[in-house]
This record gives sequence, C-alpha cells and structure tokens, in this order.
Amino acid sequence: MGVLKRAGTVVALPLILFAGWYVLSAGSENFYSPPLSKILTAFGDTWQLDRIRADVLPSLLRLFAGYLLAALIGVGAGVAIGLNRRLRATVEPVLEFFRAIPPPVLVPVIMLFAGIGNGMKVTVIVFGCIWPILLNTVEGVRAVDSVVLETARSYGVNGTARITHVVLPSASPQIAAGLRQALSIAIILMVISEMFAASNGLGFTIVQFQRSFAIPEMWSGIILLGLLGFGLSLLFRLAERRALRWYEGLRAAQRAG
Amino acid sequence: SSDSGGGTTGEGGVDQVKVGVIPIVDVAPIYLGQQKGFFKNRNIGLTLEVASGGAAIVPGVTSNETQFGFSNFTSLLIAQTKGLPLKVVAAGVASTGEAGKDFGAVVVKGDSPIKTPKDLAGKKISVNTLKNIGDTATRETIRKAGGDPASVNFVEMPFPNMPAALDKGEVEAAWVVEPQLSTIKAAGGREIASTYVDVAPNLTVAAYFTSQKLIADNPDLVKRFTEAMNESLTYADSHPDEVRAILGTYTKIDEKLRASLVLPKWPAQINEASLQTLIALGEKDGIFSGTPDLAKLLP
Amino acid sequence: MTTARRGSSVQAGNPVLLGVAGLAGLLLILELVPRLGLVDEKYLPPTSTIAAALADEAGDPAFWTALSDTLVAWAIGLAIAVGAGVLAGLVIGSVPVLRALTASTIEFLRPIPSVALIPLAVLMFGTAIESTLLLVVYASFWQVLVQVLYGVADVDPVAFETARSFRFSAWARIRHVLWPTALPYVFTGVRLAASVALVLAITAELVIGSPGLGQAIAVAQSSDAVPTMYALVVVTGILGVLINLLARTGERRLLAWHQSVRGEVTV
Amino acid sequence: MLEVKGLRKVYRTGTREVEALRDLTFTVENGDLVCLVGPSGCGKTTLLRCVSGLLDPTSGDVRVDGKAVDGPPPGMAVVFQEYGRSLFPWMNVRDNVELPLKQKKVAKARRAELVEQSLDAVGLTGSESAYPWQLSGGMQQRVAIARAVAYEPQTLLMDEPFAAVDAQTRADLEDLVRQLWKRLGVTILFVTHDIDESVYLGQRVVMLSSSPTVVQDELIIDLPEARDQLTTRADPAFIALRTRVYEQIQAAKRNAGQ
Amino acid sequence: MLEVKGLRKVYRTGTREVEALRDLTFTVENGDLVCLVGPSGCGKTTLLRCVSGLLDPTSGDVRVDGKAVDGPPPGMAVVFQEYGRSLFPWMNVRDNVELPLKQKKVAKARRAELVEQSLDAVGLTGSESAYPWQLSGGMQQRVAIARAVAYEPQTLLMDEPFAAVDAQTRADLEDLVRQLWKRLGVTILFVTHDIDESVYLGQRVVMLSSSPTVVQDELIIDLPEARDQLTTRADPAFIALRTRVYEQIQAAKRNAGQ
Ligand SMILES: Nc1ncnc2c1ncn2[C@@H]1O[C@H](COP(=O)(O)OP(=O)(O)OP(=O)(O)O)[C@@H](O)[C@H]1O
Ligand SMILES: Nc1ncnc2c1ncn2[C@@H]1O[C@H](COP(=O)(O)OP(=O)(O)OP(=O)(O)O)[C@@H](O)[C@H]1O
Ligand SMILES: [Mg+2]
Ligand SMILES: [Mg+2]
Repeated sequence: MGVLKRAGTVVALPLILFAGWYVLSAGSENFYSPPLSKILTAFGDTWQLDRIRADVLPSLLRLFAGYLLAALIGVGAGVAIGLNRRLRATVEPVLEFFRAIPPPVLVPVIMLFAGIGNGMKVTVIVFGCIWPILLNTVEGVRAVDSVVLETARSYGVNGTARITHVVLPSASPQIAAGLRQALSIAIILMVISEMFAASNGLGFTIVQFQRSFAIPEMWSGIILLGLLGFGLSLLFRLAERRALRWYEGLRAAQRAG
Repeated sequence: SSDSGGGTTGEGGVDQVKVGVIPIVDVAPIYLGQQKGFFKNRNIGLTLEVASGGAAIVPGVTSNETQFGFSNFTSLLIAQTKGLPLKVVAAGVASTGEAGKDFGAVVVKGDSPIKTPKDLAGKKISVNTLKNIGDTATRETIRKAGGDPASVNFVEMPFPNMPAALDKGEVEAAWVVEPQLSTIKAAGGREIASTYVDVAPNLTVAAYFTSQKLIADNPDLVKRFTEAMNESLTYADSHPDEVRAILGTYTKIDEKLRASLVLPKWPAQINEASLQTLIALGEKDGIFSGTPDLAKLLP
Repeated sequence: MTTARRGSSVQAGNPVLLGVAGLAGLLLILELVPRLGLVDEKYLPPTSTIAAALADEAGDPAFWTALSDTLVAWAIGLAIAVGAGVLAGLVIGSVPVLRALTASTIEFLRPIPSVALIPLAVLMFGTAIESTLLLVVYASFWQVLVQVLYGVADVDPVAFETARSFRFSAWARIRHVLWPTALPYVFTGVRLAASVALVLAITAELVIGSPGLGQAIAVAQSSDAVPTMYALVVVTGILGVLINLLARTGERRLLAWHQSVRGEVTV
Repeated sequence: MLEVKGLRKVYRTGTREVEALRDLTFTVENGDLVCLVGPSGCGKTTLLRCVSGLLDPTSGDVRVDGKAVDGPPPGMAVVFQEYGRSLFPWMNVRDNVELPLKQKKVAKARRAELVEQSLDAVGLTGSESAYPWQLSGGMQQRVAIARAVAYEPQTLLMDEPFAAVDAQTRADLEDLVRQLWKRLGVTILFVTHDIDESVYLGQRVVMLSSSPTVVQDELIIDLPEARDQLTTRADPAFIALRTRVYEQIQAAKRNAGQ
Repeated sequence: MLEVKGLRKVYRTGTREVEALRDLTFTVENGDLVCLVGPSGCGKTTLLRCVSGLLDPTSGDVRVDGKAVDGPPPGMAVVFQEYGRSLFPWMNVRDNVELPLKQKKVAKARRAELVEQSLDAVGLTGSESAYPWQLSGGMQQRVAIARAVAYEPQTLLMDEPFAAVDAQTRADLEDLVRQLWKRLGVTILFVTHDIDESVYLGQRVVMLSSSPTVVQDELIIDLPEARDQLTTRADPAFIALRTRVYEQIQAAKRNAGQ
C-alpha cells in the first residue's frame, strides 16, 4: 500500500501533464510541435536496443565519468577553498571568470588541450557541472557551526580527520544540493559536448534529428533525456537517503513521529 | 501588424521583412543589395538576422517570425522530404566550377602524406555537418578518384575550429569553405580537391527560401524579394571589390584575408541539373529519408 | 603582547588585493602558455594580443550595443527566474504534498537542455528577445528552485516549532523562518543562476542570432578573427566576476547573521 | 483546564524504538501553576511538546478546555529547553521578542512597551540590538523567557527555563514568573530539575518516574501564596516538602534500577 | 601551571563593541580543581575559550606551563556550554565519544573500554547507537561529559556542564568529576552558576564580577578532601563558605548596579 501510494504520487503529475500534452497536441499541424501520439510512435521506433547500445550507452559512460570527476574535484577544491579564507579571496574571481564563459565557446579551447575524443567530452561535462558542486561545498564548509569546529579543535581533531569527520559531514546537506544540481547539468553538457566532433551519443543523435528535421524523433530524444534525468535522480535520492540519514532524522518534521 | 501577409507593411507601403542569414561570405549579395537600395526600391525594408545555422533559421521561417532564410540545398532537400512547406525564391550561392579556384575544398596539412583525393580513403575528415553537403561532396571526390567513399571517417565540427584541429592532427583532412580555406592555406595547408567542382559543374550550393504560406498570402512581396535578390546576386557577381568591401561590415574577417579570399559565384539562375546530381549522390549516401521532389521546392 | 594572533585581518590579507592577484596570475598564465609554445598562438593568442583586440572592440559602438543587449536579456531573464524559482521553491518546499507530487516532474524537466528548445523558442518568438529570455529563464529557474528546496528543508525544527507554538500565520512562518533559513541557499542559487543566465543569454544569441555579445562572438568565430573572439569571451568572463562581486556584497549585507559570514567579520 | 489522559509516546526511527512516555494522566486547572520534575530523559520535554500540540502522541489524549489538542492552541507560549536554537539568529533581540506580538496583532505602541518591559524584567536592557549569537548562554535563555513573558499568554509552558543562569538571576526570574502568574492568571506548566525551585514556585508538583514513564506522585504545595526567596526557603514546611519530593525522585530512580 | 595575566577581551562586530573581560589575573596550579562563578553574561565562557586557545584575547596573556597559549594545548578537553551544538549530529553517541580517542591514537581495545566506562559513568549505557538528536537535553549534555571523561585529559575545562540534568544525576556527576580528578590528577577549571556546587567541588572558587569583568574575589575551600553529598553539604564549614560566595556575588551585582 505504502509503495503503491508513493508510486502514485510520483507518476500522478507527469501523467496529467502528458495527458494534457496529448490532448492539446492531438490535431497539431505545426511541424515543430507534432502530436504526442506521433512522438510516442517515434519513440518506440527510434530507441531500440541497438540504438541504445550504440548511442545511449557511450553517452552514459561519458556522463558518469564527467560527473564523478566533477564531484571529486568540486568537493575537494570546495573544501580547500571554503576552509581557507585567503585561498578563497585569491581564486574566487578566477573561478567566477570561467564560470561565466558559455561551454559552447569554451569547447574549442578545450579541444586545443584535450583533442576531440572522449577526453574532450568528459572535460566539457566536468567544466560545466562542477560549479554547483564547488559553490555549494564552499558555502557549506563556510557554514559549519562554530561550536562544532571548536569542539573538534579542542579535542585535537585535526588534519584529514577534521575534514572527513567534521567538515564534510556538516557540509554534506549543502553538498548534496550541489550534487543534485550538477546531475541535470551534466546531462545538459553531455548533449552540448556531443554537438562537437562526435559520431555517436544521445546528444549527437538528438542534434542530428534536429538538423535533419526529424522533429518527432527529436522530441522523443528530449523525452528520453527527461526520463534519464528522472531515473538518475531516483538513484541519487537513494544514495542521498543513505548518506544523510542523520540529517533527515534531525530535520524530520517531529510532528510526524 | 504581422498579419497573414507576413512582413509588416509600414507607411508608404514599405514591407518590413526579416531574413535569416549566416555570417559568412556566401550572403554578401544580400548585404550589398541592401546597401545599394535594391530592396528599398521595391518597397522592402530589410532586416538581416544573423543566426548560426539552419536549426535556428528554418523554424523562424515556418512560423513567419522571419520571412525569408538562407540555407544550403541539401538541408532544404532534407526538409522537403520531411514535408516542411518551404519554397526556394532565389539562388543563393554557387561553386565557381574551377578546380583549385573554388571557395570550398578538402585541405590537409602541408606535410601530410595525403597527396591526391584517392589518398583520402579511410581517413578522418572533418565536415561542419554530418550527412549534409560536405560529406556528399567529399565522397564524390573520392569516388571519382577511384577511392572507396564508404571508408571515410567523417567528424563533425564547426568550420572555425577546423584550422586548429587540422594543425594538431586531430583530423587528417578538413572540408572547409572560405574564409577558413584561406586561413589554412596561409598556414601552409594544401588543397587536395575542390569538392563542389567534383559534384557537378557550376553546382548551386545554397538558396534563399520562404514558407509556402507566405507565397500564398503575399505573392507580390515574394516576387519583389526575388527580383531584388536576383539584382543583388548579379551585381555582386560582377563587383567583387565591392563584395570584399562589404564583407568588412558584417564579418570580422581582417583586411588581408578579405583581399585574398576566393569568392564564390552568384548566378541568379539555379542550376537544376547540378541539383539533380546532388540529389542522386545524397540518395546514394543515404542522406534523405525519402526521395526529394525538386519541383516542389523550386519556384 | 597586545596584538591579536590567528585569523587577524592583517594576516588574512586584503580580499580585494588577493582577488586581483588571482586574476593577474591567470592573465600571466594565459600570456605564457602560447608564448612558450604550449599551444599555437594562432588558436589561443596571448593575453596582450587579446587585450589589444579588446581595446579595438571597446572603440566600436556596436560592441557597447551588443553588451547592453546581452545585459538586458540577462537581467530580465535572471529576475524572472529568481522570482519564479524562489516563489515556487518556498511554496513547494513548505507543502509536503506538493513536494511529493512535483518531485518527479521537476527531475524530468531539469535535464532538458535549453539548446534543444531552440527551435521551439524561435518558432514562438523568432529572434526577438523573448526567445533568448525563454531559454535563459528555463535554464536558470531550476538552479534557484533546487537550492530553495534544499534551503527550506534545512530549517531548524526547534526554530520552526517556536514559530508554530506562537501560532505564526503560514505567511509569517515563510517570511520569518523558512526564508531566512533558505537565504544562504538562495544566494548560492542566485549566484549559480546568474552565470547560467549569462551563459544561456550568450549561447542563445550565438545560435539564434538575437543581437548581443553572443552574436558578436559567432561572427568573430566564423570570420577567423581569433583575438577578437577571445576578447569577447573575456568580456563575458569579466561580467561573471562583476556579477559575483555584486552577489557577495549583497550576501555580506543580508547574511551578516549567518555562520558563514559571521566568521569572517568577528576577530 | 488542561487534561492529560493515558498519554503514551513512542519514538520510532528506523529500528530504534524508545517508549518515552508510557501512561500519563493528570489535570491542570486554569490558572494553576504546576511544576514537573523527573529524572533526565524521562520524557518531560516530550510531554510538554505533546501538550503544546507540537507532537502527536502515540496514544492517549490531551485536552484543553475539553477540546482535543491538534496543533498549538491560541494564547500559548513555550520556552524551549533548547533556548539557543529557538531564537531566530537572523533577528536581533528586540525583533525576536516582538515578532510573536506582531503575529498576535498587538498595536505598535503597546508592542514597544511590552518588549521593553519584558527585556527589562529579565535584565537585558541594553542588549536589544544584539543578535542572539552575540549573547552568552544565560542571556539567550533570558531572551527566550522575555519573549514568552511579553506575549502575555494564557498558558505558559516552560522547559527548564533557568538552567543557564546564575543563582541570583534565577531567583529573580522565579519571582518574575510568580508575579506574571498572579497578575495575569496564567496557567503554567513548569519543568525543572531543581527540586527547591519546584517547591518554591508551584502550587503543585507532579513527579514523573524514570522510563517507562508514569506519574510517580503528585504533591500539593500548601505554602502561603506570598513567597519570598529568603523566608519561604527557610520555612520548615518548605524543607519538609522538598524532602518529600527528593525522596520520591530517589524512589523513582530505585524503581528504575530494579 | 595555568596563568592568566591581565586578560582582556573586547568583542567587536560592526559598530557593536562589548568588553566581555576587562582585566583578569589568576593562576591554577597543575592538578588544581578551580571553580569559576559569576553572574550571567560576565564572561565565563569567554574566559574559558581564551584559556583553551580557541579565542584570541584582545590583550593579556594565557600561559600553560610557561608557554603562551596559541591554539588548544594537547591533552585538553572542553565541555561546552552549548552541549547540543558541540555534539556531532552525524555520529551516534559512541562515535562522538570515540572520535577524540582515535585522534589521540588510543588503541582500539582500550578505546572501546574507555567509551563503555565513561558512558556507563554518566548513565547512558544502552544509548550508544542513538544519534544526539534522539536524546533528551540532559542526555546530550551527559554525552559531552562522557566524551571529556573518556579522553582522560590533563586539563579539563567545563562550562556549566550539569545545567541540564536533574538533581540526582547532578550529584552523581559531581562525584564523578572529583573522582576523575583524584584518579588522574587532572587540572580542572569548572564554570558553574550553582554556588553550592562550586563549594562542594572546588579546592578554590574564583568569583568574577559582572561587567566590566575583573576577579571579584578568590576563596580557598578548606573542606576535607573526602567529600560526600550528604555530610559535606551539611557541614557548617560548607554552609559558611557558600554564604561567603553568595555574599560576594551579591556584592558584585550591587557594584554593577551602581
Ligand atoms: N526525536 C527523538 N527521536 C527518538 N527518541 C527521542 C527523540 N526525542 C526524545 N527521545 C527519547 O525520548 C526520551 C525522553 O526524552 P525527553 O527529551 O522528553 O526527556 P526529558 O525528560 O526532557 O529529559 P531532560 O531532562 O534530560 O531534558 C529519551 O529517552 C530520549 O532519548
Ligand atoms: N560572539 C560574540 N560577539 C559579541 N559579543 C559576545 C560574543 N560572545 C559573547 N559576547 C558578549 O560577551 C559577554 C560575555 O559573554 P560570555 O558568554 O562569556 O558570558 P558567560 O559568563 O559565559 O555568561 P553565561 O553564564 O550566561 O553563559 C556578554 O555580554 C556577551 O554578550
Ligand atoms: Mg528535556
Ligand atoms: Mg557562558
């Protein structure tokens, strides 16, 4: 029952929205917004097993590689920057500088250093989705309760222990917010990176559909991106629940008890 | 108001018209025509909207947000097979038809072992768009030279990135157009083949188009646009120095490069025979999902 | 022994000077990388060349028009995204049922790239500013929303119960308890959204061709005007730095009470 | 009238299950001042949170004037044991005290007056514009008390409200509470771990056993209404009462030990 | 030996400026047990944080064994007044107590033993795997005490460590502290607002004035070493001493009032 109800709340709104889309688009003559029925047919025709293997899988691999790298670098650098006021003052303008540069403009520069292979695509993903992780980590680390920090200091909890046992757990709710943000940005950058020098991938395929005016297929690709984002966010939520159990308990609406 | 007629009719009966173009050499005539008043003379107030490619131009034209657009023929043919209601209203740009003196070519690095088109077989070649005019043309070049066109490995990347990619050896050859063609040659690159020339003599590469709806709603406007466009094309074709000058206004190509560019041809006539060849080649390469109907696309 | 030791403002250094030093270091690296031949300066020109191109651009009124076009699109788009994101975040975040119902839809919509929506935007608005706005708002809205949702979840149960026990109205609970708690998260969200909005404004101009810096970059790119292109890119970077400066100033004012800012001022 | 009947509360988180309250029954008449004592961890805070409608009991009933409590009843103020966390760090002391009054729609002039009076009563004049985190622990606790006092509640729930202040301030605050109680006829439920305090303050002392928690004993404090820190505490009747309470709590501990 | 000389601390935030400590001078010999009393907000916590090297004084000196304090000296444990915030909410009780021991590189078996013993001493056996936020206020405070006890420090700073526990538990914990002190020869600086407690526990009581804070008085507690909750507290010498302390604090308040 509980599971059913939970599943119900998950699918209720999407179902309504899709139903609305279906009805509203039913008679659409517009080339660029075809009826949903057509898109769904295209979905079935397009995303067959071999296509998934040939296009979706490589994309996912690049996505995971980029996301994990971004998470590692983002949290690592974020802790260092958050803990050290001077370092923060020094590097923040530089980071802000790079953060404001649009990835499509940056790709050519990355190509100069990373070539045009998977390395380039992973770099682009890292470069785009590291920011929410970095920023949230920095802010989370800055916000660690002063009494907690003083406790750690007074008991000689220093060095790595201070970071792993005190700073990171304390900042983890905000880091989780950054990781969550980054997940969907990583998907977006996966698409953008595949607009350059790619020969397979989900993003590549969608762009090809767009260019060759295969509009229902393009929409089906967008839906697939959405599903992908949703699926990954479920996985993320599971991991988050485990890692932040203490936090959810601490913050749980006590009334529900 | 942008009523069904498309284009806003202002005072004095001047139709305000937007045209989606790409900031490259090919569209110099329309800028020149605008400067010379060929459009104003026909009561057309012209606004040129610069976009990066068809993905942004075609939807604008279909929804009448922009009234005309510029696109290469392969893209237009693909759109036609998909049932987009587009119609060509004027020629866009054409190959010079002279091997070695065209505005588009396959190039390699100066010290590359690739010497002839036949050597391109099995190589990694960059094109700006996959499954489009670039790979059709390059394949045909290889085919004509006796190589295996299927063995080529095409990589998609924007033209401006090609000089660096070629230089760094990321690709072994690049299919480029001006001004990158001149840039690469100036950096020591070698031209292997003028691919457009290999497709068909005097190939019409691109065209100006509009939506069928606008033709139905405001045939007069379309007619005037076509006339103005044709006048512009003819003028540009015969005044290369003015073309080189106008390039300085809407592009950032530096003066030296502007002086040395190979200019394309701008005939007012669309070379239908060359397009038939283009269709045949495209079908051979599996670019189209159906058979394009040229008659439906051409005026 | 009258001087303060650790954490004194003297030792921590002047943040402005440090920031300038950081940027100067970056510029130096960018000057040296091509000069030392690590990359060809044809493709990544040294800082000095870019600076010269930038000076050229600054003399061109068209550049300033482009800059202001971009900034207008950015500002309007960001304002809409932040307003809508904060509102939606507070409402969804404070009503558990809404949160459960919308979670899947939000996760579905978030990863859809704005670039994929370009045809739709052009279809609806052509190359008018609305096209750019649509993309800007779509991309940056989620940044704010997600941050606000996490921020609202961070409310201290004791503080919240205090508000409940004094029978604060729903509005007062949001205004006086949820909002201040979420504010640090909102600031991060706004900082994220500000640069995403800038990125999208420029990308949209680049692809759709609405007038602005992005279009100027596209033109410079396709004209092989490499230094000019980088000069324009540098301008966007500088915009980012300035925007962040603005956000930090606001944060210092509005979050003076918060642990993260508190620690910076007390000695 | 406040009725607590068969109250039971079990905390469940994951696999951990704690029966904080087993079975509590007692009543507090309107205008009563009842002190609650009991060993640490026996469930006093839990009880208070159930009474204030902030926590749903597992079973049993809490009624105010015959109506089942389902959310905080109007005219109630709570001083939380976690005083530090119950102050809003983003507001200065004055705003912290004033905000509930605004919610109660007290007129501006009256608000200013109440805030000033109550801060003065807890000895915090001069700290109005400080933020809570700029105050010492005892000062924070006094802000929380001032907030409740300024609110002029009909029901006042206080959870170890004087734990962080020094002896002298504590005595002053005790008198403040009794004075408020007499002046406004407030119903007060007062949790303390100081036995003397419970006897000095209350009309009645309810003693809780240690877990599993039930009401161990109730004691009517039949001291004269007018109380005084020196004379009352020296009164043999007072001493006898506090010994009673002490013994009961010892008994509670012993029971738990068995 | 712990020397505090001419200690002054001014908090500056924005335009607000608070002179928390004006001029403090006193010494604590190694192995001493000194109690600190003083009115709420007089700067006891501030003093403790300066002594522990967590806070830089505005001027003056803190020396441990002749060396100026510049960061927490090794072998020191602190029980913070904000016990709730000083526990790590992401760790259960056992891990909270064990982490400092790990940092001290105590062997695993010994660690387990110390954790168990200290939790038992504060009466928390059975709550090892609970998270701090699942505990009552008094239980949280006892976890903080257990953590300090398990650490077996050379110097122990305690800031109102028994504020949140009931009378009986408090008495037990007082005896626990004295026992620890005797067993390990720890130097203890103990802040309390309970006058009886300061006299019962300490060898010496240092009384602080209210702001501007100086040392009001120092009192040697010449009670026998072996103390007992019943007999010691009934000892007339004890009563005399506690009256002394009480009077001094009253005097401090009066001075402030003028
Ligand atoms: N959120 C919670 N989750 C799980 N258990 C809890 C929670 N809150 C309290 N408990 C448990 O309930 C019991 C009673 O706690 P409560 O805070 O009511 O005690 P208390 O009487 O107020 O103690 P103290 O005098 O120490 O404050 C304790 O054993 C505690 O561990
Ligand atoms: N972070 C801070 N910023 C500004 N002022 C502060 C800060 N911390 C403490 N103070 C001020 O310093 C003075 C002394 O505070 P402290 O916490 O040391 O008092 P205390 O003796 O521990 O009081 P209590 O017994 O109430 O805990 C108080 O007036 C307080 O307002
Ligand atoms: Mg409690
Ligand atoms: Mg204190």
